[in-house]
Amino acid sequence: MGEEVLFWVMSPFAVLGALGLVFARKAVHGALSLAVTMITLAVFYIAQEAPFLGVVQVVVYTGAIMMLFLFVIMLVGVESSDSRVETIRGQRGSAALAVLGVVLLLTTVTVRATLPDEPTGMAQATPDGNVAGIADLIFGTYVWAFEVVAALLITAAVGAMTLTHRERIFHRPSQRDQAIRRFREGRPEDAAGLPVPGVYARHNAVDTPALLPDGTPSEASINRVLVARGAARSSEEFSHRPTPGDIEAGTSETLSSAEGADQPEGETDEPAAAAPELGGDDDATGGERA
Amino acid sequence: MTFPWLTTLIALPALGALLTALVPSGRGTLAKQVAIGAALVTLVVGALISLQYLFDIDMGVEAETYEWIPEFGASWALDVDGISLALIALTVLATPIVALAMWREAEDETRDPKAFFALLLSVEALTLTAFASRDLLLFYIVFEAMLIPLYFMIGMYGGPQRRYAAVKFLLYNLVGGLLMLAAVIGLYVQSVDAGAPSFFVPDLVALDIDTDTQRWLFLGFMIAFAIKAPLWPFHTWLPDAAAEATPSNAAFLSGVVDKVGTYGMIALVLPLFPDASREFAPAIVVLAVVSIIYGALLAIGQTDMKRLIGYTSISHFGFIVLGIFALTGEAASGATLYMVNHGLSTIALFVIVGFMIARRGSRQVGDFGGVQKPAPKLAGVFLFAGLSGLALPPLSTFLSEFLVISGTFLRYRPAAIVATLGIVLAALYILWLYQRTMTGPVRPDVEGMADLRTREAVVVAPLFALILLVGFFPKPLVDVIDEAVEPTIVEVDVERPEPLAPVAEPVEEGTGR
Amino acid sequence: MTSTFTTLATAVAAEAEHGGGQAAVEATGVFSLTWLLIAFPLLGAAVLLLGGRRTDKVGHLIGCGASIASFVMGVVLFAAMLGEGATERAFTVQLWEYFNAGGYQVDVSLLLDQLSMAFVLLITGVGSLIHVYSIGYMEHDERRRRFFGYLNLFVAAMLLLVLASDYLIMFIGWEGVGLASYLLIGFWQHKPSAAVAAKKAFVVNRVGDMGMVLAISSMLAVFGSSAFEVVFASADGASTGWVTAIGLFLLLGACGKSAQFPLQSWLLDAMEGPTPVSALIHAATMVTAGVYLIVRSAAIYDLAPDARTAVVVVGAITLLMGAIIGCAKDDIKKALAGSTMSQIGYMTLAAGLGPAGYAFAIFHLLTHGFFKANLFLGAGSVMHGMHDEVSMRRYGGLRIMMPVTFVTFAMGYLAIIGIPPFAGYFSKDKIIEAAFADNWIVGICTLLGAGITAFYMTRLMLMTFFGNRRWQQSEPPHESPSVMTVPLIILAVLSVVGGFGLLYLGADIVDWLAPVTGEEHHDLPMPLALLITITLVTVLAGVAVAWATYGRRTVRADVPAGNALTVAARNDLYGDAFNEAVFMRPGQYLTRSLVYIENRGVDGAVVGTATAVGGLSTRLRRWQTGFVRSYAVTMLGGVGVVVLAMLLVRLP
Amino acid sequence: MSPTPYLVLSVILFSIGAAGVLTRRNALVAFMCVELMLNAGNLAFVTFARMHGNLDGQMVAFFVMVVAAAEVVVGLAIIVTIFRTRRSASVDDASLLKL
Repeated sequence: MGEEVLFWVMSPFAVLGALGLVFARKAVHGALSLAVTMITLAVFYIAQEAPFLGVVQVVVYTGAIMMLFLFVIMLVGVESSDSRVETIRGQRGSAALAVLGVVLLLTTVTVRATLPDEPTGMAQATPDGNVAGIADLIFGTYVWAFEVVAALLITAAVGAMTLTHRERIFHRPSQRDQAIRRFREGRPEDAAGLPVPGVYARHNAVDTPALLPDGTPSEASINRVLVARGAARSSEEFSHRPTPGDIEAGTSETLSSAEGADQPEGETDEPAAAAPELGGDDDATGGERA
Repeated sequence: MTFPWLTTLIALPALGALLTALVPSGRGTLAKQVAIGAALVTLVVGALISLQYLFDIDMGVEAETYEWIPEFGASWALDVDGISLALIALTVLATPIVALAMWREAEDETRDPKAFFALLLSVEALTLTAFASRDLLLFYIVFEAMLIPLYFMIGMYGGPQRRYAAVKFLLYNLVGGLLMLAAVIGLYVQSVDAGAPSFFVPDLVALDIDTDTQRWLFLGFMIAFAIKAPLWPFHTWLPDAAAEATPSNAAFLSGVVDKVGTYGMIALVLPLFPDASREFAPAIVVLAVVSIIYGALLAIGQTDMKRLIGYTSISHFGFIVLGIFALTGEAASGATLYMVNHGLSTIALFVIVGFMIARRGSRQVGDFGGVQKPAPKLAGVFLFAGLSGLALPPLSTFLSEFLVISGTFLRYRPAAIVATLGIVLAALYILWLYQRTMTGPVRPDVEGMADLRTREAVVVAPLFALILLVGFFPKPLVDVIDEAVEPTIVEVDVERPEPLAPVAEPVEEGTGR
Repeated sequence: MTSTFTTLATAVAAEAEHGGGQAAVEATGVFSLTWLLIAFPLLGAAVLLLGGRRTDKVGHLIGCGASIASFVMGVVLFAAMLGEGATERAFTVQLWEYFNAGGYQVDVSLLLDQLSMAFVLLITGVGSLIHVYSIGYMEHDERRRRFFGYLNLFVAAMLLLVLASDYLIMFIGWEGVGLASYLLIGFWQHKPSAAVAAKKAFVVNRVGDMGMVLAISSMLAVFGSSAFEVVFASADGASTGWVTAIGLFLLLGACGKSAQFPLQSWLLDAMEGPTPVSALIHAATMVTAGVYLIVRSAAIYDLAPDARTAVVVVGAITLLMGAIIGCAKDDIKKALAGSTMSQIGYMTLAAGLGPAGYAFAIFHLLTHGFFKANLFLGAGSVMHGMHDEVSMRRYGGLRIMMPVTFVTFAMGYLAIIGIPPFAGYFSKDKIIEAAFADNWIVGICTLLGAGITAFYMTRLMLMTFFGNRRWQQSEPPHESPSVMTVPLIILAVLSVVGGFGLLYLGADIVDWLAPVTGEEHHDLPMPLALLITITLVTVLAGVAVAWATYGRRTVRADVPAGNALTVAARNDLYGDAFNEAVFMRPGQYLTRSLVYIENRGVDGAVVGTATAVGGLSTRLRRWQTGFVRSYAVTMLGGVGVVVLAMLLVRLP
Repeated sequence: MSPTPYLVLSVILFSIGAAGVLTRRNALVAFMCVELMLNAGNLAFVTFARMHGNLDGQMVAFFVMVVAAAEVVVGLAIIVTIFRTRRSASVDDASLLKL
């Protein structure tokens, strides 16, 4: 009796998790909702007398594979949010058709199939426990499959390695080379190297932009992932605000050169307004494309 | 173990092809000499073999069967009877002649001529195997393998549209080949059902297959052979191939290689499927007559010389098929003799036209005119070849054409009457061609045309000698053919229509039937 | 006086003896050398044609030598044959077995009997004379050696034709003669008109040969063999339908070769060839092959009455057509060709009359051979004198310039129109008699023909040798050299003596041929003397009319516009136009449309399927978008279909 | 309890996964939907294992998980390489593999 209750309680979570995966705008939210579904499934495994699988589901599947997913999402597609607009003509229609067809088909099959009300249960099949039973099978009848799968995993690992390994086909510029290049080719103003995040006077946090000699915050000093994620602190609060002393000095200056005054003034305000809006610049992944 | 005559006959050209291919690419003339040497040696062996059959001198030539694929019952079975001997003799003779005629042609090609000669010898080896093979699987394999070297010969050397012609030739014949493959397998299945699975033709002939499967197998074989020996609806590849290939290649193609199709009809289709052949005979006779008239009429309408001769061979093949499916003794032996004669006269015609084209540089009939003045010997030779083409009596082609018509007359009278129209059309297209190119006022650009060179005379002389010889003394050849054709016709057990008038006893009526 | 002769002939006639009665016996002694007759000219031809430049100088002598040798051999055989009994003069010479295919066996063997002996003498005799003549005629032609080669080839083929003892071997000679006539008509190949005429002659002959091939095939179907003795022996066994069919096929062959009614268009164009050719081939020998064929197949025609009537009808029509055309032609050779056509019409008509007419047909054939060759050679020497001027409108008054030619020509002229002492009278008169004996209408036709012949021959004589001189070229015409006039004289003598010589002196032609062709006499509807006078009156009337129109009035140099009949006659009674309209144009149209159908239809179908497959594949290609997700949809659809299929199979 | 609800749930999850693969353009999301479909499959296997009282169902589920792991490893490696070369992980960008 408890099992039905458990099922009817947990199954909505699974379905919602699945829907969340499909309809989440950002990949990270999708991944998390998938994790929810997987955990509910783990619970169902355990409810269905497959405790070993439930644990493996949680440990291996959700724990390892989903985390790998999250890792790659972080690495690659954190800011790629899909737009709702469908680019391939007739894709949505045919997709709906196909999915509906399959769903109807499978549900009619399962509904019409005459299944026993009470499952025979695993007691008889696993005299000395689920894990021992599975171990007998794996290392008994299915040992050959087990070996092959082992080989498969190894090849997969080696495969992933070779795929992502990038052969340095060009000489990796050492720091000395970069310095030389910066002076020879780079702009004079950043010849001294890019500013490091943080304003030492008061902040050395990684999400605070460094100030250039002329007081403007430097974009290049913040990790673009933080910018993408919107965690970077806006820069105007650090831009050089005229202290009272400056104001007097400033006003005395304005008296002397009317037009010159607003120049520095404008200059200090203007960068603040131009602080980079959130959203990718050169590395926007998956920005919506018309 | 007596000397394996037939296998050596086949091995020689194959070896020749290999040797020619191995000659270092710079040495064109050496390659040609090796090729022609190999062809001549094959000719000698072929002549020795035919001695045994034509003049009954025992050279120890007999059937050879070696195990090949025991599970299938397929064996390397070679044997020679009247029909295949005639065609082997034709092939063995034609190759050196064509090779010699090709001497000049391969010259002006940018490519190395040795490939062309090697391919020619390989085609000869395959054709000889086809004619001598007594095993259906071997026949089929060789039947298909022949297409590849021919495809390259047409595709690599020849006129501007040679690739189109080569592809068309290949596809056409491959389709036929596949149908035939189905039929070969069907036949094999029949032999498996009957207990002893085998591809040996005599065993397959012994099977009695019920009529409607016979019908399907007959169709499978017949369509493939109808494409190979161009019969009316399946003929469109020949004019293109003949027009685009180099003249000697076209000569070899239509003179010798296409005979495998008609050989297949008479040596395989008739004995293997007697009932179906009897049933389909009227339909095929109609097709044959159509292709006689159709080929002749189109030949009259052509402006390109080689294409014209291509159509004439379609008309001649129509006669051959008519002879085979008239199912009478005279017609069948006439058809077989026709294969040999047509081979000789078409090769002569193509080769001579090749000389003319080489001299003038154009294939159009309009570009010639009055060649008779600057090159009288060339005109005389062209006239002789043309006359053998239109089957003038003292020449050999007449006898075979007459036998076909009189044999067909015994059974299908209207078909024979319409076929006789063919001899008038033949006169038209040959003489009109002769008149437009040779007679009349000499065109300025034909003025300096060189007369027949000695090499060219050497190429043409044996052909003419044979045409005259078979024309005047056909007896040995006809006896050999007749003796081989009789059992096939009896096999189809169609009784020969008796003469309608009781013959008065003064002359005992020929060999009793 | 003449009537007594004819009555004597009829009296001695045996009762209607069936033709072919005499059995051919294996040749022994000199007869076994009959094949030499053919061998000499064949060898001559081979030497001349293959000889090349070296034999140029002596070419014509070899040619004449071969022909004369063959003639001498013929005379020797003739003398030997005279020695034999009247009914044992048929000898067969077995050379070699040609072939034996499926029960149809043919031997290359020769049959020498009275009929073929007559022909051999005619061919070799007249042939040799023409060879000698053409030495002079072709003197300035640089391809003379080749000309003599072709002439020898012709004589060899013609001899094979008349000596063969099997229809198939005869057919070989038949086509050989066709080839020789093609080569000789088109001898001056640089003239396009000669080449066209040669091709036309060969093709029309080929149409006739179609008839021959079908005839031999039906003999094979009916008798199982095409040898003379088998066919003649078992002829009465076959159904009349078959025998008539064979007769008609043979008639078609004869018409092709002898330029009879349906296939006569080529003879007038054949005049393009050199004159000796016209004389030998298109007057004396080849064109008579058709008559020989009908006479030789007497056994068949005797059993096929309606085939015989067809022969008579064809003969009559050609007779009249030839005569009418002869009247309107201004070209001397074409006029003579028209007369040849009509004379052969006479012979065919006679042959069609059955046993009664066979002998007279051959008799007329022989005499015609003499005087027509004489006329043609005469015309040749006139043209030679007039520097190859052909139209009679340019002649006139040549009798003074060319006396010998004039005299010999006059002999031929008198012979052809049938003036009593000359050859033509006896042979043509006998045919008119036989015709009247057969039925009225045919008689009238022959009579009319004789009249018209007299008219056009007189017209020809007057325009050429008498009347005002209409020469155009500068120096006056000169008499031909002796090498040309000597044969003329011999032929003139023959055309004078030939008539009564063959009929009465020595071996009477009718008795000579009786064992081969049999003999039959019907009674004449009117007394013989009356008939002879009527014919003479019509002939003289014809001469008078011609004299009135051409003798008295001066002949105009330009071509006068004639009435409808003359215009029709000028273009051969629209024979050519008919062939053009019925065969040539539709033929060309059919060929062009077939070429179109071939390129579009049959070829189109094949290439069409190829392009169709190409089109299909481009459409399919668009279906492959490259997007992973559209492939995913297809996969899911596929899964659905597979599950559905498994369900349908499994669902109870 | 009767296995039907479990199977229906498995079908629903499978179809949602399929819908996700077909509609979402982001390679990673599509990939995760595939994982979802695999899990739906596993659920069905486990349900049937229990219904038949035989461990083989679970064995298959187990092997599915292992293979899924291998597949994820290679899949993600591919996505990373594509991203590195093309700077975009959208599935529709890599559409050159067509005739």
